[in-house]
Amino acid sequence: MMLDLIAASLVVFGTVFFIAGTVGLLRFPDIYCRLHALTKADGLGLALVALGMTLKAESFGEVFRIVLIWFFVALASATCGHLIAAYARQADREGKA
Amino acid sequence: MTPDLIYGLTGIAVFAIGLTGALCAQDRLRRVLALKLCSLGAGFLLVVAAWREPPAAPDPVPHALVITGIVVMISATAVALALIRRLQSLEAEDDD
Amino acid sequence: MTTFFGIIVVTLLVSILTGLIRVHRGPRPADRMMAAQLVGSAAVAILLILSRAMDMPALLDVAVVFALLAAVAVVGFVVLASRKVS
Amino acid sequence: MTDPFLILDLLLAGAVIALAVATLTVRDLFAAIVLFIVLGLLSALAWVRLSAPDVALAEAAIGTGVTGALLLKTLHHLRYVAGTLGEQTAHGVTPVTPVPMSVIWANAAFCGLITLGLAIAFLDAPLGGPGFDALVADAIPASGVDHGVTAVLLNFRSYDTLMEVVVLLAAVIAVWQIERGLSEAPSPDLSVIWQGFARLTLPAIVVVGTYLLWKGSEAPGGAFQGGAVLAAVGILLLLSRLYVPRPAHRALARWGFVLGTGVFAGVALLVTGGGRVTFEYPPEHAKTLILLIEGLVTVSIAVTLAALFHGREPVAVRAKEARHDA
Repeated sequence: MMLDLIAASLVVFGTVFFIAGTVGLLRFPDIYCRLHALTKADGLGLALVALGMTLKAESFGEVFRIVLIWFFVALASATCGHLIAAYARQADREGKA
Repeated sequence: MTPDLIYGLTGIAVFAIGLTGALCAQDRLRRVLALKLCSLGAGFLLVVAAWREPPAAPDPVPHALVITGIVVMISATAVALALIRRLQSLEAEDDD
Repeated sequence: MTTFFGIIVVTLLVSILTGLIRVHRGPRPADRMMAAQLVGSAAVAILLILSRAMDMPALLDVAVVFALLAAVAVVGFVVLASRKVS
Repeated sequence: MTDPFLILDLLLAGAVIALAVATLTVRDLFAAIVLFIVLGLLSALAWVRLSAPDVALAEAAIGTGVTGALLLKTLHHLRYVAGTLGEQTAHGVTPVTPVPMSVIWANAAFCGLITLGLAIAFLDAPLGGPGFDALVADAIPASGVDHGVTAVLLNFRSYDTLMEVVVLLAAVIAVWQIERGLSEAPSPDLSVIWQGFARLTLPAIVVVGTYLLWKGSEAPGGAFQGGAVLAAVGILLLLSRLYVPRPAHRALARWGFVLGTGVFAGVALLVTGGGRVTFEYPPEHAKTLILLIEGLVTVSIAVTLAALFHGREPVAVRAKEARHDA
């Protein structure tokens, strides 16, 4: 029961981060701020949901796959964040030139 | 309201939107997108046909058909897109 | 617990759909792509929760593929949308 | 209290329809492609809700991932040719001529009629009626695999699957012919961070693809999903220029294209030679044969999809220049 409660609150916190990410994506003024909001939501939101779901997993295989998914999304979102930021900055520079 | 009814009507709607788009859209790329919407709608209908009230397992035959359809659709898309690229290049050469 | 998961999934989906406004509004291609990336991650979260709620462990595999896809789409975008030519 | 999953289904359905409309109406073509990718993801979620994880996997990997990359590449090429690569927005690439309203209305009426017919047929049809479930369930023990969809694809309806592989082969031949001599829009180099990411994850993606293939005999997964994930590796390699196709690799690529079809047809002929009906695998060897076919078909699918993404046949630079001079 205790475990259920912890898992549930982790999932709720994760969802809150996703909502925050969406709000940031819609409300922040420029692309770099939005990128900041997005990577926070991706990283923390998914990490918390994944952690909550590992507590509810039924076999070791499921835990392993959830951790793998989290690891991959974290890595991909960091790289993609960097790529998008580099792309946007380069476009800005060329726009000014 | 069961999922099969909801998604079945969704499939029909998506198919209709795709068909209208394929006939009315001007841009070539968008017309390909519209045809892909048609195939998506057809996929919805087949998956709905396979659905059974849980815990019963769904019918695997329509699932296999949809997977086949997805692969055929990407082949067709690839050829269509290649034709579009070629056409565009030819038109650009004509303009020069 | 299943009802709780259902509510969470609906919340995540609403959050995704709201984020799609950014895809529509832009203004820059990167903005649209970022929104798509958020959709991808949230969809992975939805799948993780659904796999427990619907008791289908196979959904974890679908989630793995979703996670891979996001990377392919973003890299494709960055390479193909850039102006700089090497 | 209403079941939250019913709300989920209604929301998903509404979102899919809205996205379909938005894909066709949004002015910016790039936005249309991104919306289409999101639409694919949401349809995959909807199919998960309809307990079709196999189809969701295939749609996510092929219908959305590889297709999305293809669409982005085509848009890039079109803008490069049109000389609008630097602009922020990507409006139509085809010159637009006004269509008379009467034609549009006629089309709309035609589509409305078809939709009406479909809706009536769908609402009249017995939903959840008897399908092939019982037949498949009876025949599964003899198929050599434990998963219904894989059994249907690679044993009960092998003809279909063979034809599907042939269609892929035909598509790659057509694309190579169409694009012959077409110059490629240049793409930039990616940064060091990307290189590190690639080194870390590409092997992981290969493992995931192989896992999906191997898992197909007992759970959702299989040749097409595994092949598409492996093709994603190829696409990433091509995009990041970690692999540049050379003319010398053409022979290898061709072998890759025909490998799956060849083995598939070869096994069918061998079985026929053994006095059985074509594609009727002997039950004691069925699993081995199916795994053999699946494995090689996966390789073929991966190579073919990556080649479809790359488009142009790798040609010698010299030949291309000669064409330019002509």
